[in-house]
Amino acid sequence: MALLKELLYNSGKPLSEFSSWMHAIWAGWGMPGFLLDFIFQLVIVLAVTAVLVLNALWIIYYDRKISALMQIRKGPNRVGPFGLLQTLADTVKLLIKEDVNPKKIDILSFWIAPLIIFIPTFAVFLVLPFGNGLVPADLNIGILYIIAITGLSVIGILAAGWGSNNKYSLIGGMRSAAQIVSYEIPMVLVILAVVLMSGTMKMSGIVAAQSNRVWFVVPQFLGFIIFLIAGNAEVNRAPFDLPEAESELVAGFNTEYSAMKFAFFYLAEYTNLFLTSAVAATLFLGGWQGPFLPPIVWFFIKTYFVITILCWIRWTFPRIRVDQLMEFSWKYLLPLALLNLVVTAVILKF
Amino acid sequence: MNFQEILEKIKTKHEVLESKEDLGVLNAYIATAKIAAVAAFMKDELKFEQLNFITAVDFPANNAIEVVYHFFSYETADSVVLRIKLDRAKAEVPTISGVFKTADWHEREASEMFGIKFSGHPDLNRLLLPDGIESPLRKDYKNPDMTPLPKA
Amino acid sequence: MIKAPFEMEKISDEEYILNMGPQHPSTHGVLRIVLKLDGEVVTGLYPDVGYIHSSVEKMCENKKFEMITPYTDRLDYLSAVNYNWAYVAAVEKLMGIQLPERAEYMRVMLAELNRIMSHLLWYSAFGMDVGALTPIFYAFREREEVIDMVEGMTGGRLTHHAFRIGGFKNDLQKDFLSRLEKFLAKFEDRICEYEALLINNVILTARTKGVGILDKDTAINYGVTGPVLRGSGCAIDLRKNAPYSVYSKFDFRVCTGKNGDTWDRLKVRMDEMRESAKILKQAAAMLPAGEFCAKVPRVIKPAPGEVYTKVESARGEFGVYMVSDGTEKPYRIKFRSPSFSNLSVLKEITIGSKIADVVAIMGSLDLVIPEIDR
Amino acid sequence: MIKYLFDLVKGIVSLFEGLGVTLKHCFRRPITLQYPEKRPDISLRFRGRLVMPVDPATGDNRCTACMLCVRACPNHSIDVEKLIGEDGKPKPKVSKYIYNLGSCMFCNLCVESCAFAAIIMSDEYETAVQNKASLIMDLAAEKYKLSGKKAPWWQSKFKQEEGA
Repeated sequence: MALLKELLYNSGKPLSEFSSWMHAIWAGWGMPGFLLDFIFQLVIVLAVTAVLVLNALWIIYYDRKISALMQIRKGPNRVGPFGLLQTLADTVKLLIKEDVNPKKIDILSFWIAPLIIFIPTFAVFLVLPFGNGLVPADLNIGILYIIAITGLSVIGILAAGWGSNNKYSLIGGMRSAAQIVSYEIPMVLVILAVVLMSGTMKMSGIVAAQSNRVWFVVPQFLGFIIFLIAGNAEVNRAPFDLPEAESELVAGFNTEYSAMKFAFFYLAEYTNLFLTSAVAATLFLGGWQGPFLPPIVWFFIKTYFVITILCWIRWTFPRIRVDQLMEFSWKYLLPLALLNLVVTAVILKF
Repeated sequence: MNFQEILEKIKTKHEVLESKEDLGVLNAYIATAKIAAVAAFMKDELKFEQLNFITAVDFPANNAIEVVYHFFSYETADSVVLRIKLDRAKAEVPTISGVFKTADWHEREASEMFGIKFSGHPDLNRLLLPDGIESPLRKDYKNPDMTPLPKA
Repeated sequence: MIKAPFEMEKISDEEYILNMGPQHPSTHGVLRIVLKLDGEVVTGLYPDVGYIHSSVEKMCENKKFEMITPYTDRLDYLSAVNYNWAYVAAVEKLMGIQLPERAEYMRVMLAELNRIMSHLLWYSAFGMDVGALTPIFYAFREREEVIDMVEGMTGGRLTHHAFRIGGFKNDLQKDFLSRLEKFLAKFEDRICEYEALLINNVILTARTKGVGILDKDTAINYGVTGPVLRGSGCAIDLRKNAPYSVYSKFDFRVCTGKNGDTWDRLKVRMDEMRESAKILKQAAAMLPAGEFCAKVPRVIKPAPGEVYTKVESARGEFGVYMVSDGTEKPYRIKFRSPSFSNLSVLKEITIGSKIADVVAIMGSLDLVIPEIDR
Repeated sequence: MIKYLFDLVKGIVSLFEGLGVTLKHCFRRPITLQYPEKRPDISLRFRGRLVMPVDPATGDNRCTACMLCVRACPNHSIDVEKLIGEDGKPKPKVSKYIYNLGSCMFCNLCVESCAFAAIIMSDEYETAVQNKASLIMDLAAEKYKLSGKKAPWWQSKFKQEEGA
C-alpha cells in the first residue's frame, strides 16, 4: 500500500529504485547494461503509445459528447454503455475497410504522410511529465524538443496535400503549412516567456518552478490566452480548421484518404489536441501539482479542463477566413506575444 | 397607369404593331428589330426597371413563335408585356442582354428550349439542357426516349 | 451543362481551375461552379446549372390544372407553400374565382410559416457554410415545430400541397392557433439567440462585411429579387409593392440592408423572420370565421388568356406565367424562379474574393437548385 | 482609435455572447427522439403511402372501380382492374388495384377524388423496400387493416376529425 502510494505520489524514486534493482540483477546475469536500458525504453514507449491511443479514442468520444451537450442532442449512445465504445467501433471499422488508392497519386508521399503526422505526435509525449517523476525521458531541452517535433507534422500535411493529386487537398495542405508556420512563432515567444520565468527548459523544471509560487497562468495570463489560440490553430480545430474546411475544401488534405490512413490522421488530430492541452496545463496550470489527488489525476484534470475550453470554442464559432487567419497571427498575436516577452524580461530583470 | 396610357406612351416613340389587353395587362407586339430600343425606352423613360422574365410560346397553328418580355415597374407596380412574333422556321431576334443583364440567362434558356437565336448575345451556350436535345418546348417536339409512363 | 468558356481560354501559369460541385458540401444541391483561381483568389467564375433539369414546364403542358399544384411544391421544396400560391393564384385569376376571406388569411398564415421554415433552414445551412456547426441544431428545433404545425394542417412535411384551386381542402386543425401562439411567444427570443450565436459574432462579421457587395443598380439590372435585393438597400417587397391577397391589411416593415454586402443579406433574413412572426400574430387575431374554399367548378377549364401572377417567396419573386387555350390543360406554363436570377449575379459579386467568400456569398444568396433547373 | 478599441471590445463581447448561448444550451433538455424505439407523434392528416383499408362493417374494401382516382393521379401511379363477374360482365368491384409507390408523390389527389373514401393516405412513412419490383403493389389484395387515429376519421368518410 505504501509502495502504491509512493508510486502514485512520488513516482520518480520507486521507479529509479526499480531500475537500479533490475540493473543489479541484469549485471549478475552478465548482460550489458545498455540492452536493459533499451528494453526499458521500449516498454515505456509502448506503454505511452497505448495510453495515448486509448486516450485519443476517449477524447473523440468526449468531444462528441460535449458537442451533443451544446447542440441539445444526446450524442453517441448506442455502442456499449453510454456509447463509450462508439469510437472504438469507428476505429475498428476504419481499420478493416478497403484501402483506396486513387489514380495518379504520388504513391510515396501519399503513403508516408499519415506516418509523418502520426509518429512525431506520439514522440512528443516522451518529455511530458505525467506525474511527479513520471517522465518517460526528462530531457534538459524538453520544451525545445516539443517545439521542434511538433513542427514536423506540417511536412506530413504538405505531403498529404501534394500526394493526393487533388486540388482541394493541395489547397488544404498549403493552408495548413502557412497556418502552422505563422502560429508557431507567437507560440514559441510565449513559451520563451515561460522559460524566462522558470529559468529552465526542462519540463519537470518548469513544473517545479510553479510549485513554490503561483501557477504561471496568473503572471502570464496574456501568454496563456495566446498559447490557447495559437495551439488551437496548430491542431487545426475550429475556428482555425481551414486546412480541412468542410464547406470550402470538402475535407482539405484528407479528402482522398480512407480506411486506415484516415484513422491515422484522425487519431493524430485528437492526440495533437491532447498534446496542446497537456503542454498548456504543464506550462501554465502547474502541471501535475495539486492537493489531495495523485499527481497523474491532477495532470489529466487540468488537461481535460483545457480540452473542454477548446471544444467549447470549436462548437460555438464559425470558421475564420484564410487571409484573416494570417492577419490575426502576424498583426495581433505576434506583437502581443513579443510585448508579453519583453515585459516579462523587464520585470524579471528589475 | 392603365394599359391605355402605357400604350400611348410607347406609341409616342416606337411603333406598336398590335396590342391587346389581357386581364388588365398591356400586350404590345413590337417589330423584331426594334426590341432592344423599346426595352431601353421602357427601362429608361417609362421606369420599368425590372424584366421579370423572357420566354416564348409556340403556336404551330399560326406557324409562329411569340417571344414574351414581361416588365414590371417598382414605382407604379404596373406590368407590361412586349411580344414579338417570329417565324418558326427562322426564329431570330436581337438580344436585349445589353439593356437588362437578367435577359442574359433568360435568353439562353428560351434559346435552347425553343430554338430561337438571340443574335448578338455574348454567350449563347446551353444553360439547362445537355447536348442533343433540341428545342423541347416546341409543341411538335418528339423525343424517341420519351415514352409514356408505364401504366402502374 | 457545357464546358465553361474560360476553360478553353489560355490560363496563366499562376492560375488553375477548380471545379466546385456538382457534388460539393456547400453548393446545396447539384450545382457546379467552375472557379478560376490565383492561389486562393477567384479570378473567374462560371456557374453551370441544369444537372437536375426535369422539364417541369413541358410536363405541365400534359397535366390538368389541378394536377400541377403538387409539381410546384417540388420546384422549391423549402418554401413550397408560396410556390403553390403563385400557381393557384394564376388559375384563380384566369377563372375569376374570388376566395372567401378566411381562406385568404389561412393562406397568409401558411405562407408566413413557410417563410420562417425556409429562413431557418437557410440560417442553419449558412452556419454550416461558414463552419459553425451548432446553429443547425437550434434552428431545426424551431423548424420542426413549424413543420409539425404545417403538417397538421396540410398533411405534408416538406412538399405540403397546401393549396387547392379555390382555397383549401381542409380547415385549420383545431389546435393550430394555440400552437401558433405558443410558438410565437418564444420565437422572438430564439431569433435573438441565433443572432448572438452566429450573425453578430465578430468572426462572422469580419468574414461577411464588405464581401460580395451587390449594389442597387446591378441588383435590379440582374433581376435579383427577395432578401438579396433588399439587402442591397432596395425596399422592394411584393407584399408591399404589389400587394396580393390580404397583405395590404397587415402592418409590417420591409427590411433592408445598407451596403449590399453579405452580412446585410443575412441580417435582412433574420429581420424578415421577425416581421413574419408579426404578420402571423396579426393574421391569427384577424382570422375570420366562414368558408375556407370557394365554389369551384368540378372541371377546371379557365377561359383562354394569359396571366402572370407573382408572390414574394422566401427567396424572392416567384411568378407563374400561364397561357390557357380554354382546355383542361394549360397551353404553356413558365415558372419564373427567383434563384435563377439570383444565381446569375454570382459572377458579378464574387470575382476578386477568396474561395471561402464564394461559399459565404453563395450561402447568402440562399439558392435552391431545383427551382433554377426546373 | 477610440472606434477601433470600441470595435475590439465589441468583438470580444460578441464572442462571449456566442459562448454564452452554447453554454446555456448545455443545460437544456436534449431534443433527440430515440427514433426506432420512440416514434414521432404524426398528425391526423399526414400523408404516408396509399392504402385501401378493409371496412370492418363489410369485411371488404369500399372500392367500386370507378376509375376516378386513376384519372386524378398526376403521374399515373394507380391502375384499376374491374372485377369480371361469372357472366362475363364487369362488376362495380375492384379485382386489382395496382399502386406504384415509386412514382407516387403523396399529393392526396386520389383520396380527394374518391367518392366512397375507399382509399386513404396511411400513416406509414417507412416505405423503403429492397427492390424496385416491390414498390408496385396490389392494394386490393393487401387487405390493409387501418388502425390508430386515422381509423375513425376514415370510418366517417373524412367528415369529422377527432380533437387533435
